[in-house]
This record gives sequence, structure tokens and C-alpha cells, in this order.
Amino acid sequence: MSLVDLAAQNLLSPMVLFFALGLAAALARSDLTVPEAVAKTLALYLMLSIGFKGGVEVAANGITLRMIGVMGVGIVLSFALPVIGFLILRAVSGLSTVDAAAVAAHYGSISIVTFIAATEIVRGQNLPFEGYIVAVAAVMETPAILSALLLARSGQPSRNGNEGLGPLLHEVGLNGSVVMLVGSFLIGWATGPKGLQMIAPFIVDPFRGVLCLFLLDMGLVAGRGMREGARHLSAPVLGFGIVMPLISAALATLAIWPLGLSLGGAALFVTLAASASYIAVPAAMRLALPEAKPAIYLTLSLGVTFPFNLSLGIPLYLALAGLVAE
Amino acid sequence: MSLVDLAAQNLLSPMVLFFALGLAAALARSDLTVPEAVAKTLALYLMLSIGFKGGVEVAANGITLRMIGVMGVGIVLSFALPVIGFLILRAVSGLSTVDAAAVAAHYGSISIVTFIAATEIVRGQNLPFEGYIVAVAAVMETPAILSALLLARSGQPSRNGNEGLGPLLHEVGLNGSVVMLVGSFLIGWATGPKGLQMIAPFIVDPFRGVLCLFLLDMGLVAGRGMREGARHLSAPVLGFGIVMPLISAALATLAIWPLGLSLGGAALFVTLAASASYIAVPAAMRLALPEAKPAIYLTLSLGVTFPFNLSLGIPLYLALAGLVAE
Amino acid sequence: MSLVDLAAQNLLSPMVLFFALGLAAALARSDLTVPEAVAKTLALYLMLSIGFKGGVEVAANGITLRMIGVMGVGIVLSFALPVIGFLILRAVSGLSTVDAAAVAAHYGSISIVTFIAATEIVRGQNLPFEGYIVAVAAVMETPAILSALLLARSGQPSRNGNEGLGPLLHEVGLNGSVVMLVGSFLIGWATGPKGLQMIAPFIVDPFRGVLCLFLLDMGLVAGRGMREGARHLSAPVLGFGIVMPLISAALATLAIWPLGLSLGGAALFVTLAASASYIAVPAAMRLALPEAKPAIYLTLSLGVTFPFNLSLGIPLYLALAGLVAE
Amino acid sequence: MQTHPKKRIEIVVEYPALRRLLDRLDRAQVTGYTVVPALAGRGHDGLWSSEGLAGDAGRMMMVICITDPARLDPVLEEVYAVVARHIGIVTISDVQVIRSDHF
Amino acid sequence: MQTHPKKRIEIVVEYPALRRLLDRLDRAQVTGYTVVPALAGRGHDGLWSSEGLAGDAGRMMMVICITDPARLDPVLEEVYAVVARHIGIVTISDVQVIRSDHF
Amino acid sequence: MQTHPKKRIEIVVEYPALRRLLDRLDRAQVTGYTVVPALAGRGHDGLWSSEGLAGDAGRMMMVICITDPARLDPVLEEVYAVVARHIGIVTISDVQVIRSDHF
Ligand SMILES: Nc1ncnc2c1ncn2[C@@H]1O[C@H](COP(=O)(O)O)[C@@H](O)[C@H]1O
Ligand SMILES: Nc1ncnc2c1ncn2[C@@H]1O[C@H](COP(=O)(O)O)[C@@H](O)[C@H]1O
Ligand SMILES: Nc1ncnc2c1ncn2[C@@H]1O[C@H](COP(=O)(O)O)[C@@H](O)[C@H]1O
Ligand code: NA
Ligand code: NA
Ligand code: NA
Repeated sequence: MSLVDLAAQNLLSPMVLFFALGLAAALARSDLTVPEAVAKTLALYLMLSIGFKGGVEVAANGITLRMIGVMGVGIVLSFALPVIGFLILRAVSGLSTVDAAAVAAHYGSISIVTFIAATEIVRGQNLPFEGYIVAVAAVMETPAILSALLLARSGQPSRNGNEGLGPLLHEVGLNGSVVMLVGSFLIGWATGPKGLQMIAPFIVDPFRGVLCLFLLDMGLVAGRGMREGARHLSAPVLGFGIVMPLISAALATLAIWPLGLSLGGAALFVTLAASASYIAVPAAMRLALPEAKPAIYLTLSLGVTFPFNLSLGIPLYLALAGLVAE
Repeated sequence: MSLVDLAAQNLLSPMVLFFALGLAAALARSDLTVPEAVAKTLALYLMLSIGFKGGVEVAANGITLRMIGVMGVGIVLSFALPVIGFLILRAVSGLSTVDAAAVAAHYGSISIVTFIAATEIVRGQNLPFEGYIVAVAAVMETPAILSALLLARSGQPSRNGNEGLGPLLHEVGLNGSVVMLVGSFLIGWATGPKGLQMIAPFIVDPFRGVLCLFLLDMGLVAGRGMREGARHLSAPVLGFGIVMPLISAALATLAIWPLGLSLGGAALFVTLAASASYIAVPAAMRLALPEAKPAIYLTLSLGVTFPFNLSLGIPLYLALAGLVAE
Repeated sequence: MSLVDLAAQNLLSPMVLFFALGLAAALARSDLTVPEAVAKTLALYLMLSIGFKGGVEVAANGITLRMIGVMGVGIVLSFALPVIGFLILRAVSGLSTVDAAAVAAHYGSISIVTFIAATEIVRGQNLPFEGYIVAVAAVMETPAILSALLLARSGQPSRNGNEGLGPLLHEVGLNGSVVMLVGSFLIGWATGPKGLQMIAPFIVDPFRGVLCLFLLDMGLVAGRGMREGARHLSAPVLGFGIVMPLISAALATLAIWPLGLSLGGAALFVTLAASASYIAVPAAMRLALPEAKPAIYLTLSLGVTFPFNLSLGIPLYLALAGLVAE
Repeated sequence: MQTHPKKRIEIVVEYPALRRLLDRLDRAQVTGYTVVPALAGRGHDGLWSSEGLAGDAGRMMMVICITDPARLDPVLEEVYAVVARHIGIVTISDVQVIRSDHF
Repeated sequence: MQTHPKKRIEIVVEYPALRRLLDRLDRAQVTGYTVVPALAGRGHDGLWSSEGLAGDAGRMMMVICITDPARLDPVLEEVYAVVARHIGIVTISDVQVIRSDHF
Repeated sequence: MQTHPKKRIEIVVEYPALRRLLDRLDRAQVTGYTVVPALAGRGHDGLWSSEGLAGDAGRMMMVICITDPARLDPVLEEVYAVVARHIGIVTISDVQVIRSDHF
């Protein structure tokens, strides 16, 4: 299937259309909302499901050297991408050191919903993928935060003072979404296919439909963010929200080349690198770099990069992956 | 199946019984409640599901002249029924102009949950129906509100003053439930049976069970409303809550006659006309006619008309439809 | 299957592991939480499902003398167990009369989630069980509360004064969870297998997965309770949380002997007796015995007895039941 | 705008006792009250949080009641009858309202 | 710490009118406001509770707005324009803040 | 009824900083506090709403703390240490309580 066909087909999937519905409703100032308690639970559900299924596949296939290699590459990328992002932002945008570091952190980390959307697209093409990619997603969440903190401090005298790095690492590492993803992965691993069979009617069958509802909600939140936050984004920053994922994707494609991942697995890995966090990293930034403006990083990650990845990015990353995958 | 059999069977369906359970619990002052966040989400789910499925059927069958005709009849009825209701109320009840107009608005508009309950009954009789009836439901939601505003103004000097009709139309037209229903309909239309297949385990399989939970909640809210609101309803107003649906049903049966709908479709159309709004119109009335007493219109619509329609009305409308359907 | 195998298999089930995940996350002070609105709804769902399925089986099998006998034994145990628990606590722990009575009430009543977990284990062994056991669970919820009130008053001059027993019984008997369980049971009974078929994709298929999510939440709440409440529990009280279930189980095994229950049914009955309430009774105690410290009874029931029953208790009760069942 | 002095009573009370408290307020013939959910807190009885709770024990609510200064004492007595036995606190402050007859 | 006197306006208003109220506050150029959910209540218009509601009619919200005493009157006029027609109440009280320029 | 004067501190603060704020209150040895959810608001940092949020950034909470006038200043200093760096506001008002020893 050609890239154009794939993109067209993706744009007409219920997932993308529900996101677009949410976006349109928010931009038109409709009062449609998904209650916060439900939005939080849908996110937990998606992480439970994707983590569990990943763990079950690792249980079926065992740990391989390749798995360790891919995780290592993922960690390195998560550390490195914020540095690249930071340098670009400092060069082309007028953002302060702290704002640039905070934005860069989001692009080094990953978005689990972007990842999930990509698994659906990959599955729609009947491409299998390595189950441990979920574990790669988990290990890529936090290194970027550390990178960003070092970058932020490079620019200013240390006044983070009274709150040390220890409590921060605790709060980030035991962040609810990380615990849910990793915990479900381990449980899936421990219980294997037999466990999956028991709860499949809950975590497998309705998964895509739940994803649609969650994407509707993300569209609503993204649209609201765009309405409020757009004036905080200069043209160079907006451009960064599209260009940076492409740079990350290109680097990830090169980095993954020698590892011999399947086409599906490579596409997912590239997607992870190209995705920008919108749950774990914003919360960490409010703690670690409270001076950084959330209107900038939240609007950019959720209002620019996420829609781009969901609609055009993922098909592109699948094509990129085709260049290097087995 | 005879009308009596149908009614008896309906009264013993899980749907009606869960509504009765909620009603009984609330009247007995049990502290059973469904959290607000969940009630809102169940409503979103029902609209997503019914809208999407309707759209998929239109995708399969295309737009027909009959569809346009039925929509037109629906719009005319939604405009006309409030006038009839208003005149009756002014004649027999002591309600003020504003209260009468507000009540009448509810009966011109539609109740999507009554509609959904009717689709389940129709389906239980193995009767197919036209998918576009969902679109008819959507277009019948708002005209009644406009009618009612004109009626209310007829009675009093315009003191709506400072808030014009423009913002009101915006708020009503982009009301969350309307957006959800219409948006899902359009997405179902766009993605067709292939899209349905992707999310059917979420929006089709558990649908009836979710409906039971929602009806339990509606029973709880209706029972609470009856306990608090009963003293606001005089005998003529109470009677209106039963007689008006019958009048609407009779008119709808006549109006739909020439259009050649299927039995299932005709039953659903008659049900729409006979149903009274309890989500969109009350919110609109609080904005447009804040002087009208919500204790009257909410109690009547949810505490009298909805239970009547759910238990006895729908079987009756199915029988009525049998007189004119193909 | 040997007891050890059964216990090991149970410890590796997704249910127990998700509870453990919640426990670990709370003890490590992760910010993972399930929103309150969702936790309440999951509990409603579980009661709806278990009640309905029980009712359907009674519809299929009719009322028998044995059913009435088992219910009678259950009621007697619910009255008697608090007395035993109270005497033990007064003898070995330093708890005040009121605190001892309040704790004892929890152990005479039942935990519906423990019961549900047991049904899953019993089903996992392909053992059928009597559907009316759900009704037994319902009738065992409240007698223990009355016992405890009498015990508490034995120790102090009646100063419960201004709020009589009447309103209390009303509040306890019409407690939301009791209404949901009994109401769903009756609806299941009324609609029978045909009703079940209609809503099975909602109440049967995803049941186990939903249970996992609820157990995760219970683990989180239990872990939080353990962190805050541990210092309120002396060693004898802690011991009571393990020993009392064993005593209750032994008594229940003897009491059920002559009744000729199936192995599955007997295991569930013994589990009911051995389980300790954590929803209905705590709320009743706050009303009836507000002087009793919730930190003691909540921590003991949810933080000690529930984890014990879920992990080791239920397999043990199944083995015990094997001694007396048909 | 002309304003009139009233008293604002703010009560934090455990959820199981809420119905009783509101019955007492009705009995004291207050003209109204508003209930606001509380999420978490700490007091003499320790930390609590409503997160994840499926039951009602362990949750707290905040009740706000605006009343006439002349009727403060009888209202406080009814409130105190509930709060003294249950987990909770009561504070009173001065407020102004626009429509005096409403309260 | 040095503190500065401000006015705290507390408004309980029905949800469907919330957007209008907030627009009015914006128009009155207040520096900010906070919206807190209300769960249940009673007033002249009777009892209400948001439990189980799928729609917006019948729910209430509480809005808190800290403002400068000098600007109290214009703000109250805007607030009153909404609350007079809708279900709701308004109370005003004295508070102190630390950073005066923030408000 | 006899009442005693206390201070009521009301803090609106972004959710990610809540745990730190509560730790500070503990450190200042307040006798208690209550956390109330906020739904939406506006301030110098713009509009926010918690509707639909799956994460914690972008949500706000309201913390209420009753304390003795004598201990107001040390408590405010701890509070300020958090709120100065984070999104949030602090107001102080006078209240009366019934049982002085409780606070
Ligand atoms: N005296 C009062 N104290 C606290 N809240 C009140 C009071 N009166 C009214 N309210 C609140 O404001 C809402 C509307 O009041 P009303 O317009 O009198 O029906 C009520 O439902 C309560 O939530
Ligand atoms: N004048 C005010 N009155 C009430 N709440 C306010 C006010 N100013 C700010 N807030 C609340 O505090 C939050 C943070 O304020 P700020 O730091 O100014 O953005 C706002 O989003 C509001 O929820
Ligand atoms: N000093 C205080 N300031 C604010 N809220 C308090 C205070 N003391 C107690 N509370 C609230 O009232 C609840 C019960 O207090 P207590 O009876 O002292 O445990 C606490 O959990 C808090 O939510
Ligand atoms: Na990335
Ligand atoms: Na109608
Ligand atoms: Na028991």
C-alpha cells in the first residue's frame, strides 16, 4: 500500500475522525466534555491493556538480546533527543532556557496514546510486532526529563534549591501512568496467554472503541488548548512541533537499522521517538521547572504534534520503517 | 403478537425493570446513586453508539428522497407540537405563559433514551428499521425550542433583552449531546460497515447492558424528582404528561402515513414525536426562559412521561405504526 | 488439585496480581489512583452482575427447601459470629467495648468482593455452584450490625439516645449496595435466561477484567490504609484479622455439613462466613457507633483480612468445603 | 450596592453523617445550604482521601450555610449536636449579602 | 507578613448560567476567579442534587472571585445581572492577601 | 454559644504542587486542612479547566486551613514558599470556631 493510500485510509479511520470531532467541537465552543474522572480512567484502561498484552507476548517469546538492544537504543534516544530539541529551540525561537528545556523534555519522552494509535494502524496492515516494544515505551518515558533538567540548569544558577532531585525522581518514577504501564506489563508477563484469555473480553475486544472515546476527549482538550494557548506559540515554535518529530523519526530509523526489528516493531519504535509526552512530562515539569510556561509545552505537544502524528506522522513513520526493517 | 402481550413482555424486560428498581430505590429514600461523571458518560456512550450505527446504515443504503421527506416531517412536527401543547396547557392548567411554553418545548423535542429503548423493543420483534431515523431524531431536537420562545414572548413584553437569540442558538445547536449524536452519525456514515466492525465490541455488544445501567440511573433521578417535584404538579399538568404523548403519537402516525416507512421505522418515528426531552431542552430553558420553573417541566418530562413511554407508550406506538406502515 | 497447587495458581492469577500491584503502588507512595466516581461504579457493576446471574440461576432451578435452609444458617451465623469475635477481642486485645463491637460487626457481615473472587476461583476449577448463594450473601450483610449494636450497648449506658434504631435500620437496609445486589437478583430472577442473554456481553464477558481493575483499586485503598492505619493496630488485633476468618470458616463448615451443598456452593458459603465487610458495615458503624475508631476496623478488614482471604484464604476454604460437600 | 450582614457557617463532616446534618439544618429552618465535595484532608482523626473509595465511610463533605445573625445560635446548636459525635469541624464568619430577604 | 485587604465574592449559580456569569466577570475585568463544583443544596427553589444527572440543568456551581474593594460595586452589578434572573445566591466577605498587585 | 477567633487560609494551587504544599502545612504543624477540588478558573496564567484531563498538569485544587492567629505567620511562610514558585493564590480571613482546643 502506498504512503498516500495509507495516509488517506488512516484519515478516514474512526480513531482519527473522533479526534477530529473533539477538536472541531472545542474550536466551535461546544460544551461537549468528557468528565475528568472518566478521562483518567480511560487512560488507565489503555495502559492496563497495552501493558498487559505486551507482557503476554514477552511471556510467549522470552527475553532476547535484541530486546535488550532496542531498550538500550530507546534510552539513549530519550536522553539525546532533548539536547537536540533544546539546541534547535534556542537557535530559532525566542524561548528562554527554561522554556526551551521544558519543551525539549516532552519530545525526548513518549506519548503512549500515539503509540497505541500506531499499534492499531500497524495491526490494520496485518503486520506483527515485538511485544516488548511496550517495555521500550516505558523506559523511554523518563530519561528525557533528566536531560531537560540538566539543560535548564546550564542556563541559570541553581535555584531549584530547596527541593532535591531525589523526591523528584521518586515522583516521576512512581507516576501513576508509569506504574500502571509497567505493572500491567509485569502481570501480563507473569500470567501469560492463560491470563490474557481470562480478561480478553475486557482488555482486547472493546479496546478500539474505548480508544475512540479517549481520542474524542483528547480532541476536546487539544482544541481547548489551541483556543487558549495559540497566542503563546510563535511561528518558529509551531514549526518545531512538526519538524522535531521528523528529526526524531529520522534518527530513530537510523539507530534501529542494525537491530533487525520487524516492520511493525520498527514502525512503532520510530513512532515512539517521534511522539511527544502529554501526561507524565507536563506533570514533572510543573514540579521540576515551575517557571516554564505550561501554555507553551502543553499546547505544542497536544495541539500541534499529537494531531500531526495521529493523522500524517504515523503513516510516514511506517514508510520510514520500511526502509530499514527486516 | 398482540398489544397486551407486547406490553407485558416489555414490562418484564431487564430495561424496564432496572428503571423500576431505580424508581423504587429513590422513592424509598435509598442512598443508591450513580455518580454524575458516570451518568454523563453513559449518556455520551449511548449517543455515540446510536449515532454511529445510524450513520453506518445510511452509508450502506445511501440518501433517498424518503429520508429527506421523513426529516422534513420531523422538523415540522417539532415546530408544531409545542404550539398544540401550549394551547392545551393554557386551556386546562393554571400554568403561566412562560411555564406553559417551557413545558411545551419539551414535548416538541425528543428524548434520545426513549428512542433507544424503542429501538431495542423494535429489534426484539425482529423488525428492521431505517438507519436515518437517528438523523431525524437529531433534527427534531431543536425546532421546538424556537417555537416555545416565540410562544413565551407572545405572552409578555420582550424582556429577554440583553441576551440575544444568536448566542442561545449557538449554545443549543452546539449542545454536547447534539454534537455527540450528529458527530457520531457522520463518522459512522464516513467509515461505514468497516468502521462499525472495528468498534462493534464496544458500541454494539454491551449496548443493552449499558442501557440497563443508564435506565437504573434515570429511575433514581426520576424518583428523586417525583419526591421533590410532585407538589408542583397539579392534576391537569399531570394528565398533560400522559395525554400529550398520545396526541403527538396520533399526529405523527397521520403525518408519516404517506411516506411508506417500514413498520420498525414508523414505530420509531411515532415514538420520537411522543417522547419528551429531558437533557437538551431543560438546559436550553434555563438559559432562554429562566423564569419558568424547572420543578414543573423536569418532573413532568422525566417523572411522568418518560416512565409512561418506556412501559406502555412504546408498545402502543408500535401498534399505531402497524396501522400505517408498509 | 492439591491445596498448595491451588494456592500457588491463585497467587498468580491476574486478579490477585492486580490487587498486589495496587498494594505495592500505595505502599511506595505512587500517585496512582482510580477516581472515586469510577470506583463506586465498578462496585455497582460487580453487584449488578453477580446479583443478576444469581437470580437467573434461581429462575432456572426454582426455590428449594435447601435454599431456605442455607439462608437460615447464613442469618444465624451473621448474628452469632460478632458475639464470638467480640468475646475474643475483649479477651485478648485492649480494645474498648465500642471498638470491639464495631470490629466484630465487620466479621459477622460479608464482603461481596471476596465472594466474587471466590466465585471466579471456583469457576476456574470447573465447579458448579448454587445460584442462590448470592441471596445468602445478601441476607448475611445486616444481622451482624444488630448483634454488634447490642454488644456495644451491653458495655455502656444507652446514650445512642436521640437517633433511634428505626432510622438506622432504614439506612442500613436501603444501603445502595444492598439495594443493587438484591434488586439485580430479583430482576435476574424475573427475566431468567432470556434476560441474561440480552445483557451477557455487558455483565458476563468483561466481568473478570473489570474485577481486576476493581481489585487494583482495592489494593490502592488497602495500601493507603495500611500506611496510615498500621499504628492503630496492636499485635493481638492484627492477629484477630487472620484468626477470626479461620474460626468463622470452621464454624461455617460445620454448620453447612448437614445441608448437602455442592462443593462449589459450600466453598462460597464458607468464604462468605470468613469474609469481612468493608463497604456496608463501615458506613453503618459511622452512624450507629460513631465513637468507634474507623482507623481500626477499616484497616483490619481491608488491609489485613481481605488480602489474606484473597490470596490464601479462599483456596483454604475450598479445601475445607471438600470435607463436607456432596 | 446596599448589602446586609449575615453569618456564613462552614461545616466539614464525614459523609455518613451528612443526611443527619442536613435534617438538622432543615429543623433549624435555615433558608438554604450548599454541599461541596471534599477530596482529602487531615485532622485529629488522621489523614483521609476519597480517591478510590467505593463506599461512603471515609469520605468528607463541606456544607455551607448562610443564615441571619439573629438565628445563628439555634442553628449552631443543631449543627453541633451532629458534629460533636462525628468527625468534623465548624467555622463561622461574617459575610454580606445583597438581598436580605432571601436568607 | 504584610497583607492587603480585598473582597471575596462567593456565588452559587445554576450550571447553565455559568458561562454567562464568567463572561460577565471577564467584562468586569476581574483578575481571576475559581469554579468549585457543588454537589447538592437547598434554597427557595427547593432541593437539588447533581448525583446521577446526565444533563446540565439542575446542577449548581460555586464561583469564588477575589477583587479589589474599589472595584467591588461594578463587579457586583455584573454578577447581579446574571444571578437575579437565575437560580443562585451571592455573598461578599473581607479577606487579606499577600501580594496586592496580583488582584 | 461561645466562639473563639481563628484564621482561615484558603489556597488555590496547581495539583502537581499539592503534595508539597501539604507537606509544608504538616511541617508548620497545623492541626488540619481540607482539600476541595476546583473545576475551572482564570488568573494571570490564563484560563484552565480540569474537564477531560487525563493527567495532573493543568488541574487546580483548593486547600482550606484553619489555624490559630498566633501561628498565622509561620504557616503563611511555609505556604508562600510553595505558592510563590507555582501557579496559585492565597487569601486569609477571620473566622470563629466553637471548640478552641481543636485547632
Ligand atoms: N442560605 C443559604 N446558604 C447556603 N447556600 C444557599 C442558601 N440559600 C440558597 N443556597 C444555595 O443556592 C441555591 C439556589 O438558591 P435559591 O435561589 O434560593 O433556590 C440553593 O440550591 C443552594 O445551593
Ligand atoms: N482574583 C481571583 N479570584 C479567585 N481566584 C483566583 C483569582 N486569581 C487567580 N485565581 C485562581 O488561582 C489560579 C491561579 O492564578 P494565577 O496564578 O493568577 O494564574 C487561577 O487559575 C484561579 O483559579
Ligand atoms: N484546622 C483545620 N483546617 C481545615 N480543615 C480541618 C482542620 N481540622 C480538621 N479539618 C477537617 O475536618 C476533618 C475532621 O477533622 P478531625 O475531626 O479533627 O479529624 C479533617 O479530616 C479535615 O478535613
Ligand atoms: Na519522543
Ligand atoms: Na416529542
Ligand atoms: Na463474615
